[in-house]
Amino acid sequence: MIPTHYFLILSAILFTIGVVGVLTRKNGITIFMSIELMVNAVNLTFLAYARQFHQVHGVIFVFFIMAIAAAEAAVGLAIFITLFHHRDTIDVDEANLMHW
Amino acid sequence: MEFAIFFFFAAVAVIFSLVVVLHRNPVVGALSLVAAFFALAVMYVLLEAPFLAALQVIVYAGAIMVLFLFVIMLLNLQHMTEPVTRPLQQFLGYTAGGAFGLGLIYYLLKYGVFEKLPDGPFHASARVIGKAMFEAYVFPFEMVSILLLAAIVGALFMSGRSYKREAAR
Amino acid sequence: MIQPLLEPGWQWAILPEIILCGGGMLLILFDAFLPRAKSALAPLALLVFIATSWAENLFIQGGTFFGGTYEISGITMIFDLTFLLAGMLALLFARDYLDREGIEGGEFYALLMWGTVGMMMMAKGLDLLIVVLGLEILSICIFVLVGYHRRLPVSNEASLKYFLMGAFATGFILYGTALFYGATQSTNITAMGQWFASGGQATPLLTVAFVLLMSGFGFKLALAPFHPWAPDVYQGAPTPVAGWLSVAPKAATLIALVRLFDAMDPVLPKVNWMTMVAALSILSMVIGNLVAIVQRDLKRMLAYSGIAHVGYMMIAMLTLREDSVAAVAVYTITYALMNIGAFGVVSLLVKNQNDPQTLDDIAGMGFRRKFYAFALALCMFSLAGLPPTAGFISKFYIFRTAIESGHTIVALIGILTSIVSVYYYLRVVYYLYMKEPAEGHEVMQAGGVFAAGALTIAIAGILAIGLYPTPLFQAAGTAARVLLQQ
Amino acid sequence: MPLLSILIWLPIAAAIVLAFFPKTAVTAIKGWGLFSSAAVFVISLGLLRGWDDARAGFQFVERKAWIPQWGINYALGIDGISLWLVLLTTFLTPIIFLSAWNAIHKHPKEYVISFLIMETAMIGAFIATDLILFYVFFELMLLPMYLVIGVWGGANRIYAAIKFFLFTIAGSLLMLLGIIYLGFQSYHQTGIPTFDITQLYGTHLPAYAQMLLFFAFSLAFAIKVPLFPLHTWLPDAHVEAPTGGSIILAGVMLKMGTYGFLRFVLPFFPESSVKYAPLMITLSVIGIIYGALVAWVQPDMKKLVAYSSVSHLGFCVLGIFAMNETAITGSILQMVNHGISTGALFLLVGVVYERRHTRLLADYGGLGRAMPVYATFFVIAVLSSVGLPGLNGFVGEFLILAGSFKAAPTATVIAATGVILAAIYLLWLVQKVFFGPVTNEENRNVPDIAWNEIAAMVPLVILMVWIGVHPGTFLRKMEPSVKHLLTTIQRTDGKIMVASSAGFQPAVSRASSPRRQDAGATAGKMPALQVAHGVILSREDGEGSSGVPPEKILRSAQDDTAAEVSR
Amino acid sequence: MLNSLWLIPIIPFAGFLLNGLIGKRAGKTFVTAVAILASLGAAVAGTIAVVEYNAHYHHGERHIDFVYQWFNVGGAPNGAGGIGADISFQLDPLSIVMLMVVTWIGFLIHLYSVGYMHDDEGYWRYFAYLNLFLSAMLILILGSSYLFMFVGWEGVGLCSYLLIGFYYQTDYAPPAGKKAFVVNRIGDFGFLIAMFLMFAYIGSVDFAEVSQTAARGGVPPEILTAIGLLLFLGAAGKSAQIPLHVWLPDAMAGPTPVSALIHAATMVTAGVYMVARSNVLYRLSPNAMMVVALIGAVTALFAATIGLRQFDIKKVLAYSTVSQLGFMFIGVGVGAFSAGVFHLVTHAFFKACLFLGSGSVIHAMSGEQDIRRMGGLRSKIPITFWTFLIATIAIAGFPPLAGFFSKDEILASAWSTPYFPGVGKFIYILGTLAAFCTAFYMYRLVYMTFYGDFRGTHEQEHHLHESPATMTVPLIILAALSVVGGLLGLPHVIGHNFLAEWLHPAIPEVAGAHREIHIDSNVEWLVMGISTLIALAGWFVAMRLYRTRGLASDEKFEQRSPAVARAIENKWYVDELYGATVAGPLESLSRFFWRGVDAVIDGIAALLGYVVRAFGDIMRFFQTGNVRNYALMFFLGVVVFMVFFA
Repeated sequence: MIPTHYFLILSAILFTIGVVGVLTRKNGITIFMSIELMVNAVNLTFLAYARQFHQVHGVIFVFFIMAIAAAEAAVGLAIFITLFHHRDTIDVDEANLMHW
Repeated sequence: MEFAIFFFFAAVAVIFSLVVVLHRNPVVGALSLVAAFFALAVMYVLLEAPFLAALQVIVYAGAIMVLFLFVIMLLNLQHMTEPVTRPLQQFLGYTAGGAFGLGLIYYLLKYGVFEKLPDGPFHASARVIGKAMFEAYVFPFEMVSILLLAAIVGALFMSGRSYKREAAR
Repeated sequence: MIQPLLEPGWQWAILPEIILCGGGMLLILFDAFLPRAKSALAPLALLVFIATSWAENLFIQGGTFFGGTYEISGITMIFDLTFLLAGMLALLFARDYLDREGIEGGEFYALLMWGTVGMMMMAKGLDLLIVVLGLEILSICIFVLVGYHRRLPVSNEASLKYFLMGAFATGFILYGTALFYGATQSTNITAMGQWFASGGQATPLLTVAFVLLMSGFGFKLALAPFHPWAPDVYQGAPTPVAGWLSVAPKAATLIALVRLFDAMDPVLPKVNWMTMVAALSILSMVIGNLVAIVQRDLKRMLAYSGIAHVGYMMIAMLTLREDSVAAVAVYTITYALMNIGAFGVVSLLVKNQNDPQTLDDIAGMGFRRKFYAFALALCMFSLAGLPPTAGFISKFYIFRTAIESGHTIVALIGILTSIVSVYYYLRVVYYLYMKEPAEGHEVMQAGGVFAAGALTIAIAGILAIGLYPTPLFQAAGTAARVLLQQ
Repeated sequence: MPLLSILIWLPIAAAIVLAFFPKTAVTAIKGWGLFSSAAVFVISLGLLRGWDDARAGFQFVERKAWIPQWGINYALGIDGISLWLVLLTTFLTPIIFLSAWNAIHKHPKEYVISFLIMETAMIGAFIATDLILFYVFFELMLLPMYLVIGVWGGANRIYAAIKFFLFTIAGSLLMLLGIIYLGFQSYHQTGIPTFDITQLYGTHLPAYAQMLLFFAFSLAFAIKVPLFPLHTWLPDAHVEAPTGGSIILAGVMLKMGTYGFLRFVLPFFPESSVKYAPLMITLSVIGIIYGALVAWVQPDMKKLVAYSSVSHLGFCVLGIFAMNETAITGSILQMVNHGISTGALFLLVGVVYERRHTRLLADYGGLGRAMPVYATFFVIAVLSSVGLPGLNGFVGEFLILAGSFKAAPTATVIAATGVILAAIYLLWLVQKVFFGPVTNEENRNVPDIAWNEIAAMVPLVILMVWIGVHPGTFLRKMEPSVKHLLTTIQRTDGKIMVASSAGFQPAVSRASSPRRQDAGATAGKMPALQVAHGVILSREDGEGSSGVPPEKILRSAQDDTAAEVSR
Repeated sequence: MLNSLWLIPIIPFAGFLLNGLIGKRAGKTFVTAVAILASLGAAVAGTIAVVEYNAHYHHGERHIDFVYQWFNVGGAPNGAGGIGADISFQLDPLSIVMLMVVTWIGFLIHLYSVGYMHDDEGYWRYFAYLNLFLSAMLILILGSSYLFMFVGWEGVGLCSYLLIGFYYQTDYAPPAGKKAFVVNRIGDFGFLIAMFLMFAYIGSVDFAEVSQTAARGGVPPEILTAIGLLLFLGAAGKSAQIPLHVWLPDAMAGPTPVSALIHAATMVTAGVYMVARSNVLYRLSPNAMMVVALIGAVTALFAATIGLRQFDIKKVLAYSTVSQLGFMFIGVGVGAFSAGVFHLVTHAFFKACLFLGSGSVIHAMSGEQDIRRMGGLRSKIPITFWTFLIATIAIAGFPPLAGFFSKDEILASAWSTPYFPGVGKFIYILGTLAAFCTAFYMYRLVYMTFYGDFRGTHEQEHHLHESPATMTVPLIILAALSVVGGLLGLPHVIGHNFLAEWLHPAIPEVAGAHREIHIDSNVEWLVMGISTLIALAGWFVAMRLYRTRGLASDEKFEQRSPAVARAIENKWYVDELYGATVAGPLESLSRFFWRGVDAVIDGIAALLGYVVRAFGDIMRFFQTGNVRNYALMFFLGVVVFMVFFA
């Protein structure tokens, strides 16, 4: 049986990768995918703890997180589409009308 | 055996997520993300949550990622490649990310280790989950519907048909 | 066999949420089937809100529901009313705004209501699950509302920025929650509190979790350094939305934080978490006020001032006492009145939002649009914390609690920064009354009855709280006592 | 009948009523302003009727719970210290409306409203006996003044208005922190939350905290006064403000500072006050000389008068920190005097500004021929400001100087040179404006002072003469309160006696201990008393100073000299 | 009358109010009537009071008429030791003397002014001021305490300011008035401090209480000296003694009667009056006295030298006034208070006469004041000439005219003062020299003005005429007085010194101090002889130089030693000295304060503002508008906090 912290560390790694993705990419959709990655990492953590504690709670939490992710995805992608309508790109660096 | 599976799929997950972050083409990114999600699903199985594993495959790898791909295709971004810009941003992103990850791992190893594993198997089966969902978690469960409704309405509105007409005005 | 875990009276407990959800759906349908009768939407929505507030008052005795995951008490009621107040004001201003921009639609009001529901969940949830869920509902609604003015690139850009940052922050909140879960074996705040109380140790890992959590909530609160989205989003969002956005989510997050801090109370002496909160508040006060000085765009200025104000509120959170909770409650209500009022006046500026709405647009309005100018001036004085406005009372309350719990230095910084703030608030007044407008540059129009009504509410509230805050204090005080006792 | 409440709320009510006037009905608006403020004045005279000369404490007390949670009350009261300031306020406001009858063409309605609100705020600040209530009024008066300067002011009005506001708010916000801390302290000692002034008196504070609070409060009031290094906002504000604004600003608003020192700083922080009295006295003396000198070289009439205010209020602060009955009484009287004479001066400068639209001395000269009546009024005002015996200025200055001479001889002597300088710059003003041949043709036929301006001036002149000839009317009502104030300071510590009789060895040494006790009631005046009786004493019981152990005399003498040196 | 002494100053004050308020419209006759009646009323009332006083009191006691308490603060319940004073008038020998002089001479000069000012547009203003002056002066001499006296003291200062600047449209009069007021203020400063000292150490400023306490030895001597010196500073300001003498010559810018009344007869002697009034204090501190005497002597000589070479007829008289005041101070300074007062009286007679005479001359010369343009007026305006001559003889100190006796008594007392014998002799010498100069320049004036042939223009010559009766009558009266005035105080070797006897009670017995100067007869004779010779010498020299040669000798002197000549003409450059050492630096200092210090303070405030703004701009720079940067900031925040807190 695999010790819990293996999973924790794995999820930490994945989370970090997601964060780096968010910080380093310009393509909005890629950024969003990285965020999804982060969320999944969190899921992994939850599940690991859930098994550790023998609690169904964590599992439920993951379930809800999935729902949240789905919702975010829906809206987010819609936003990207609108963005694309406006300026034919989803490069977030282009979105700089407002600053200072 | 278990360990082998774990490490293999852990490697898969990490590698593919790295591809997501590093590869310049969004389509590739999306697909490799799907792969990563599969790997995660395996992890879930290892964590004795088969139902969630299934969900992971269906919802994430299935629905959400398909949505992503769909959008990418719709806006036909598949050929879009992004040149590396903003070196400072990049540099800080990597270094800070690295520091964060290392710190996190360090703390997890130092304080996050559980000496004893839980005795006996733990089955977060569909039944268990479903029961909990409709007993203890009925309220959030209902609220999720509002969440999703809002999301749908929002998505419809944002990318809605009437957009062009409005724009015309 | 499945028995839903439902305490008796639950339907009363969540009556407001139910009403709002239903109301939202109805409005959408209404708009879908009677697209001609758009003008009826706002009144209907107002009706829904009023009904909700009435429902709030229906349910007197508090208690916890759904297996101790949902608490109804005085404080939640106060905050609910704050949300509703914010919603109503935003709605009233939005009516004229949307009408003018020709983008009125049922979705808007529906999302406003559902967002309110989300906030209510954040306020009442005793389980981080509920809180996060509410927060997500809220976020989703905000994403859309911010981008509601689809024609405008700025609006869309704002929603993009808010979305990306929001999703990012959500990741952190979730991770923080997960780590807390790992430590306390529960995400139920009461359970966590018990765990802490029963000598649960705060490992550095838990500190990390706290940092992550705070960063996420800090994002919602627009606390420096998690603030940078705020100015852009406020500038781009439809102005009434910006006003609402600058107030309601902050309030919801604050009350959630209050619960968390309350749960952590036993461990706080042993850890330096509050130092971090203090740092956040100081940073926010300094950055917010200093940068606000150099802004010419009204909404950006208000955004920065908002950052500063959250800083003030955080002062009260440093030590959780009845007073401080009550202070936060009072401050949020006041802040809702004055900030939405200010944004509301700005929303009356007839101008393409793609270009900033600068001070010059309100130049010389003082003697043209007397009422609006007066309202704006009053809001400014209140924001600056000058008597006899509500702003003074609430600021006084904050600093009083700060001093009584010995955070003199932070209070001093707060005072000094608010001296700075006086400058830019007064500059608005100066443009209103002492500057002659550029020729033919008449952007402030006579708004409709809705905006006027909203402003009247705001003015009345500001003055009422400023002149006779006692009842509010009583309510807040008792509520806070109840909250902190259990 | 809650007289004080009426006084506070009547102007506001009038303002609210006025808000519904049509903006075109200018005469009606002005008339209403004049009428209502005059009514307030008449009502305020009721204070004198119901006044009890013997009472030292607050009279006409009113108290209603405002924010009981924090022990904040709507508590009003008036005593000898505030009485005349309140009357001064109610007296000056109608005069302003009268003098501005034809001066204000832009937004007369808002003008009148702001002045009415200001009147409320000022009266309130003077009669509030609750610290928070005081603070509320104290701040409230800034807003209308800010608008008055900024909207109806001169060319550089924005700068002036913002400067005025920021300077003041900077001080008062820090004071707010101090107020909160003070209330917190007393809460911890007594267990009852209160901001009631009388109950906060004698709150024991740790020395360090007291020092900080002293400076927090002093800063706020010193800016308001304004004391020397913080005075730079005043000239700008005065120059830019419309006539009425200047009158109120100089006449009443500056008094908030001195009043604050008297009402709060001294009794709240007696030890610190004693400790830092040398500092404050030094600053005020610098202010006296500095203001006078700078006034002398001003090319602008209003700036000249403004700087003269710096000088005159320096006298007030000097008297306050001399901390003996004479000096304090003097400085209260001097506050009123300054309000009257400087108010009159600003009014008159405004008059001529209306006619010629310049305030530069260089543009005038020989005006006396064209405007004899005006010149007469002006000269009278100048003389009262110079401190000519028989007019009001003299009594105040004399009391201040004579009183503080006991506390700080050196400083007083230096300050007294201000009397000379005052003559120099004010007569310079008169000479430049009225005398000499008519250099500028425009001055040859300027219309003389108008009926409304005369109507505004006459009461002022009457008061000048009255105070000058029979100051007793005014002093009598102050005396008990001042004595009481001094006992409040006294109660905390005997040091004060020594300090206030600093540099005054022979008198102290002649004091016999029993007298020290009974005269201890009023600190500073003791030495004189003892001198007066010292000789008789020495005849009665041989050596009068038998009661005093020599080393005590020595010590007092020593730290007197110390005080001298430090000064 | 005794119990309503306040009427005496009130009457002229009423006149002032009447004339001031309605005089302009009411017309000249009304104004004249009011003014004359007011002054006459004061005089009559005063006289009645004096008569009653004589009826009631026989040993020169002090009569007090208490009106009301002006103010009294900080005293014990019974008001003892409080700071303040009563409005109360007193009558005693000293004030009676002053009263008579002031009221009657005042009346005469009012009378004179009627003629002199007749065709001046400011007629009503003039008389209003004059009445005001009268009442202020009366308060000054009737006040029963230093503080109340100070009221009159400043009041007369004000009037002198107003009257000097009477011709306010000229460019020279207003500055002169300002100068007078300011210099007086400097004196008043001393007066004030003196009063503070009295309050501090004596607890009262009532004349009697002060004297008694001092006499009782209740005041430390050094304090007494301080008080004495400070009071004298006040006196010097009022009476134009060095170094505060500079204002009096300029004061001649006012109308001539004013010069006569205020700047010769009454106001300027207030200082002497005050010193005499404070005789107890002074006698208790000889050092103070010595200073007074020395300054007096130096002033006497100094002013006299300047008088030697002035061409403005009034300037000459002005300097002679300064010089004579110096004599008075010698008198009171050496302890011969009665002598000082005596000279005060006589001087009032002849100097008023001289000024009025000069006024008449100027009147005749239609405004000309420069004696270089006069000459040979003797025949044209005989009355003026004769009265002027008499007064000149009186001031020059020819026996047996008034000036001779008073001056002689002063000099004799100076010679034989017991307080500081050595210095006394020196003072005597100075005084004698001054006396010589006096004789010289007075005769010079007479010769230049009335002898020789006319040097003025033709129309002036054509206009020459004797003044109207309202002007000549006062001249005659005053001339007569200056002839017989001496009888008031004959030296004891000759006769009876009424004045000294009369004033005796006002100079009470004080332990360790002399009550009066005892002059033994040889000294008396000797001094008298010497002064007579001196006077003759002065006359002789002047006659030789000016009788026939007139202007020529002045020019000769100028050629012989131009430097000295110019120095004297420019009053030894005292004004320039003050300008360079006091006024100039002070003004530049003020400018520095204004331009420099204020700017620095404002600069600091502004600097704060800029710093804040700068910070704002810097932080604002981080708001790049790029969402990735925001995410980075967010994340960096997280990391930093982790590093710090975890």
